[in-house]
Amino acid sequence: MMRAKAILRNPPLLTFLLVALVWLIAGLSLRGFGAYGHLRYLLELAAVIGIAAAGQTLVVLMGGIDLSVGAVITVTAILLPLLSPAWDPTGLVGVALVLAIAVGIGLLNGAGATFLQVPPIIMTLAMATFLQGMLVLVAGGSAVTVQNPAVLLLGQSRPLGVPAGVVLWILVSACMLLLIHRMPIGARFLALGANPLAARLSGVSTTRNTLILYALSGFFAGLAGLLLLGMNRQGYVGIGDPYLLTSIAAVVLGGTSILGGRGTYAGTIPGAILLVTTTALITVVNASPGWRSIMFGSLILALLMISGREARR
Amino acid sequence: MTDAGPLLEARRVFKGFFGNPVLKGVDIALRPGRVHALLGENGAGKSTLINLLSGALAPDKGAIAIDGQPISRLSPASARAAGIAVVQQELSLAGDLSIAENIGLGAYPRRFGLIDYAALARGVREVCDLVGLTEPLDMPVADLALGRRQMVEIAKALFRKPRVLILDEPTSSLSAHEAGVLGRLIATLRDRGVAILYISHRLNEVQALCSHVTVLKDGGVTADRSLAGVDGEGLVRLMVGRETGELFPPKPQQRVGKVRIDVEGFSAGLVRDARLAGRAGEIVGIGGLVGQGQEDLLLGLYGAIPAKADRAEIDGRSGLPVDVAAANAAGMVYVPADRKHEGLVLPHSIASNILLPSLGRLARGGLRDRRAEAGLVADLARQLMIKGDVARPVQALSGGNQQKVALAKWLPLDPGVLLLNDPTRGVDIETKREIYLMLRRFAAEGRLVILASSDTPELVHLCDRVLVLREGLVAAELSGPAITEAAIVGAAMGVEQGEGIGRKTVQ
Amino acid sequence: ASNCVKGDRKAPYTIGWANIYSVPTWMKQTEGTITAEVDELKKAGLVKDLMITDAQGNAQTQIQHIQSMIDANVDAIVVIAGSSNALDRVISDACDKGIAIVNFDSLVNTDKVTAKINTDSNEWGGEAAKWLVNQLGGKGKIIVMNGPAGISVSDDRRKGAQPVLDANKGIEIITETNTEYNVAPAQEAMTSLLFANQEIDGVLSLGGALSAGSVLAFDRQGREQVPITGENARQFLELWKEKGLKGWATMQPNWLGALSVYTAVQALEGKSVPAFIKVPLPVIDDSSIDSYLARADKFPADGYIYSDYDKALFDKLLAQ
Amino acid sequence: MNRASSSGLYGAIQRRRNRGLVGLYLVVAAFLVLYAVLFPGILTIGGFSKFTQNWFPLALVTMAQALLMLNGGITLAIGPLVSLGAVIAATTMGSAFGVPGGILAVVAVGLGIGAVTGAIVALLRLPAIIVTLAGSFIITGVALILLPRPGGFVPGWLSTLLAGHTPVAFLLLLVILGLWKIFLATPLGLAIYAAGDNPVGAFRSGVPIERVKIVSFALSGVLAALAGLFVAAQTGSGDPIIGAPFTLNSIAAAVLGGVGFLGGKGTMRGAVCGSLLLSVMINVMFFLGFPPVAQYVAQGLIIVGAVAVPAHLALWRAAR
Ligand SMILES: Nc1ncnc2c1ncn2[C@@H]1O[C@H](COP(=O)(O)OP(=O)(O)OP(=O)(O)O)[C@@H](O)[C@H]1O
Ligand SMILES: Nc1ncnc2c1ncn2[C@@H]1O[C@H](COP(=O)(O)OP(=O)(O)OP(=O)(O)O)[C@@H](O)[C@H]1O
Ligand SMILES: [Mg+2]
Ligand SMILES: [Mg+2]
Repeated sequence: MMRAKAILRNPPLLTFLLVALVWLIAGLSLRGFGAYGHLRYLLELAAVIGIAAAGQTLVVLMGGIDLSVGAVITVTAILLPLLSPAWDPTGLVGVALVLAIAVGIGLLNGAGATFLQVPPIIMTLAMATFLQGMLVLVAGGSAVTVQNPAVLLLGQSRPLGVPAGVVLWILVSACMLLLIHRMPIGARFLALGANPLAARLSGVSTTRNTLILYALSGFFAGLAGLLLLGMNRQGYVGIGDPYLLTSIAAVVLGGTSILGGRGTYAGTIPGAILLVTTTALITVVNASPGWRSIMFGSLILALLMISGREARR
Repeated sequence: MTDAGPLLEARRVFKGFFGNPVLKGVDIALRPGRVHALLGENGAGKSTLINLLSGALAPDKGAIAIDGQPISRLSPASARAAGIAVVQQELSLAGDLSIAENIGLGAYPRRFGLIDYAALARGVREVCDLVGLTEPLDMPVADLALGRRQMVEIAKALFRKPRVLILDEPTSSLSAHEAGVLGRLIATLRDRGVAILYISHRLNEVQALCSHVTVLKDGGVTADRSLAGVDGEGLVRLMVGRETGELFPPKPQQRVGKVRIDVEGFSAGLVRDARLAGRAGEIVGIGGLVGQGQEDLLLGLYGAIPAKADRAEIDGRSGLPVDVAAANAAGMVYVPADRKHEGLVLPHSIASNILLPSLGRLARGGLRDRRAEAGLVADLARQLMIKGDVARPVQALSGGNQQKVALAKWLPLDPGVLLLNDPTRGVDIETKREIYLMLRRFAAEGRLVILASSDTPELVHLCDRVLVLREGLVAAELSGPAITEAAIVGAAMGVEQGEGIGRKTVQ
Repeated sequence: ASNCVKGDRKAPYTIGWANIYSVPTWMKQTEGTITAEVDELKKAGLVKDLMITDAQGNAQTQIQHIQSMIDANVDAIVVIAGSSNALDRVISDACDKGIAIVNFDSLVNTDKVTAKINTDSNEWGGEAAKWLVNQLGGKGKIIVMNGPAGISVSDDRRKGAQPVLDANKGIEIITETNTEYNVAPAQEAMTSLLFANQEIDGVLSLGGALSAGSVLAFDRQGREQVPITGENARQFLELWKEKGLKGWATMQPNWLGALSVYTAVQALEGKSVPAFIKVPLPVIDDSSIDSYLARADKFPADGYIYSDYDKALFDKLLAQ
Repeated sequence: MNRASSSGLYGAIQRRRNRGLVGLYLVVAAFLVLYAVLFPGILTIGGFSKFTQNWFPLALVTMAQALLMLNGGITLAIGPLVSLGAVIAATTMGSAFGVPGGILAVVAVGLGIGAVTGAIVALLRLPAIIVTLAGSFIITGVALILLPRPGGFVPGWLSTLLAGHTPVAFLLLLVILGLWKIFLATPLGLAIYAAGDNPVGAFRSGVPIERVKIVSFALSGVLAALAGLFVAAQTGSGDPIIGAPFTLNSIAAAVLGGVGFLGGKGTMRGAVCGSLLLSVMINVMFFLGFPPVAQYVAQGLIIVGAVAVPAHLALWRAAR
């Protein structure tokens, strides 16, 4: 009884249970859903969302929001082929360059939020617009098929039958959980998210932490972009667009408060899987687009009612 | 004592949070024309009880009765309609709304369904005059200092012309002068037949104002009696349940330590051109009416607001800290008055709050050392007698215990200079004693304590030296036997008195 | 004379190109044909200026842009509509002002335009369906992949396919999807459908990069490729060759943009242009795919390999 | 206190609320002046009418968003609600219901959806952002079912009335702003602020915070649906996805106008100014002849600048 109550009050665990439940029901009732290959595929898709949502989780924990995630994913996917030098057989130089750019974009976001005191939502939205403009310049004129071996390996290989993307996601998850729960900076992010003034007066530097935070968000979005590129073998303008809303949705479905200061990446992980599962379920249903949209919304709402209750006053 | 029946009663009420009982069958009856004191240590359940009385919470068992009639589901709105007004311990104001709009909230005068701003202004002006609020009524509450907000909160309660007025630590951030105004006001209301419930940890106020007392302890009522013939010590005995010693530790013979802080021509926020020096082993008090720059002085020294000084020397290093981190590095720490907004991260656990400033120090190899952290937290919790599970969110703690956490978190840093802004605000008398002892001990260990306080006795009995601020200027600097309540209040009000030295106001 | 044109405007003209969204590669390429054409016309002294706007996918903003073009008194407006009827009123306003309006690709409802230029979306769907039905010998289970819901082009293509499918009772539609005209979402959707359906005989993919996404999904799941229709996306054409697909493709030629500019100038010059210029659908099949792939290098990897065009072709189309 | 000085209270409060907005007012004014210099036609009735018509729906959705943000909420369903409003207008007005019936239907649907969303958020204590995200899919679905592709019908006279060459839209905006001011002068209206800023405090002061939340969602729904109605009139028809871009734009405009996320911070006039800036910016960039790349870049810079510059001016002034 006590144990059951503890679970109900632990959003990440609850969300995990929800995933298990949905998988069980869908696996029993839908042909092909429960196949190992299919579940593995779902995880692979969830990995992209999960990695993109890693940065988003941190930003939301600190009370901000990053609307440039989609644009950063697109930028990395488009730029990687252009920036992978032919002389580098491993492809790691291109990867490093592109990730550096993603981090740079994040740093710019952070700088705007701290030095210019622009609300993060505005800063990152403006950044997304800005990047769109850059893409108009860069895209469409040159080859964007990926030949970079590192990225192809990431997107296509399956060491021990596990997709490399999922392996990467596991690594990212481990780092994220370490960062949030085992490193001082995680506690500082949370404190800044819950009460920036008190945190500042306790010696937590807003400036430094905001910069680090948005840089991390840029980094993870870039990583997601690379994975996505590897999985699709080709980048195109708009490839990152779907990941903006899904990254936010995964965070919130995982029980992290959008107002900051409360939550954990442990919730985002099942949140991402839940979203992918819902999309897959809706895809196989044969209904008109309108009805499918209604079903998707209702499912999200239903899942939210089970998992996302805010603490009572 | 009147014979009239009680206007508002709690009858054998029970209330618990998440299975932890707080009130276990408590009775209280508020009668017209009587000022009723509610005493109890921090976390005894006083605020919880008044939340039940005012409909903000529903009792688990038992009933609230108005005019002798048990009410089944009391809501804040219906309580207000029945003439019950509360001055909350935690302020209930909306920052962006004006003073007038806050005072009227929930009881706006209307014309044709619209708020009648003319009537509102009249009514609000009236209560503001009563409590001595002189700020323009259109000023957003967020622009007010904490003490002034407290006055708005009181005005808000009066605005409803209550039959029952409940005051939960109304003076905790008020200086002696404002507290005096409030005291006279309470007496007037009592004489008009209002039933008043008064909660305070300042026992001298209780003694001066109240005629009846209810004491809460361990979830039950341990005393419910008239205060006639009870003296100060008796009151303390009633509350603590045993004989106690002096509240303030004796002031030691002044030992001269090294200079810890020496600033000249210091300006920050309201404060202009101040001179401040402090040596190791001293407790330096900062007094004055509410909002005369005391907070800015501390924040400026702490690097939290822009400040400049002609000359500054802090622990041998010259120059003011550029930011909070630099101040911490220089061994300076700050405990804010508004613990809810500035001192604590309310939704986070006691442990997280305590650990926040020392996270980096305790980490090993970039990772947090759970064992060391747990040890430290347990240590501090024991030292400061913070009871219960340290994994609880701080917002579930009573006000006084929150204050302890806000103080405790700095101790691991072994600070050389403590900047304290009303550190005993809302703290019960036993804890106060502990805090005073602790501050003395800190001083004896060679630290410098700078203590801004709205509690004048604290300045008088605890501090070795007191600066009195008025309109951002140092109006007087008192030391030794010259520190008296009269001298402090006089200097604060701008009345020539005592041996006030230092700069005088030029206006 | 042509619709809208009053004959009071003299060369060189200012042309407004009111794009709905300039970021997708198809749009980039289309804009490329427009600017190339404008350069030609500038050399001929017929055009002096090209104003380009990008409504960022927002039909409301596009209305605002066209209104601004009217305010700036451009001589011609070339437009891809962000909504099939949202622009009707502002466009007829422009027409009333004597501005030559040429609308291509996504068409508006109103007829108060100088010319509409497009391939036939119904025919697009119909031809694709016919080819697939023939491939399957009139019998089999198929999946239909549509573009986004609520967009008339996507709806028209689907409608065009319906009579053909109705006429062949042996064809069973297992399920349909709607996704953006992009590889990743299409691949994702098709993968889910592959798991849910063990038997699939053909894919009726109605445009954009949907086909490439579908082929990639089959490939990654190790399923045998099935006959598939599609569009001239370079990635699809390359996959077609690489995987030896049974494929068929048509296209929405990017040079519709160039043709529109050309048409607008012709109309302003007093030529009478047809109110509707139907551009025949070029077909890519096994016989012609090599000729397209031979030119692939000149096109972006995520772009579309369009058929050749020249002034003669334009004149022929205008002479309809 | 006499009447004069107390009516001064209301005025004084209003004046004080303008204080933080001076920077924004200046930025917006600068853009308006620049626009008038670039295109003097804006100063004619016709030019002014057209300009304000293009701004009007954004102004409405910004109000709808700001209303919720002031109460400590947010909605991601604004865009879909605009679409649904347009769809309902375009499907009912042509039928037996007629125009009055159509308007009634639009208002009822906006009110109903808003109230239900508000009830879910307030009573079940679910985070508004994700409830409205789910709601956005549901509402889009309904719009797509009612009108699978752009179409429907709005009587021409209504279009001419609302979006002709007269500034009716602007007058309507003034009326709506007036109504908002009146609403804000009611206890319920002011409670939106109080409950947004300090819900616990407001509750203890006797404010029915749940009801306030439901009312604000309902009013927000009505405003969004009315924006949809206007879009339908402006375009003469309905489009099931035309509103999508409004969601982000409404948030951007509100934040630009100084409305905070945590509730209780900001003003409606600021939010409306923010939306005006977003709208006039498009026209100014057009008349400056910016190519699309520059449009994107400049848009990003202007948005950041419009927040950063006033904030730093204020800091700079405070420091002196
Ligand atoms: N207690 C306070 N109350 C109100 N405003 C404050 C307070 N403390 C500081 N400020 C103001 O907040 C602003 C931000 O402070 P600051 O730039 O020092 O940030 P920070 O978090 O200290 O960053 P860093 O430590 O990295 O320099 C300053 O302009 C300061 O005036
Ligand atoms: N919302 C809540 N959730 C959980 N526990 C609570 C809550 N409110 C109060 N408590 C607990 O109830 C007990 C009584 O708290 P209360 O605030 O009534 O004490 P108090 O007598 O007013 O103390 P103080 O003098 O410090 O203000 C405390 O132990 C506190 O931790
Ligand atoms: Mg209390
Ligand atoms: Mg600083």
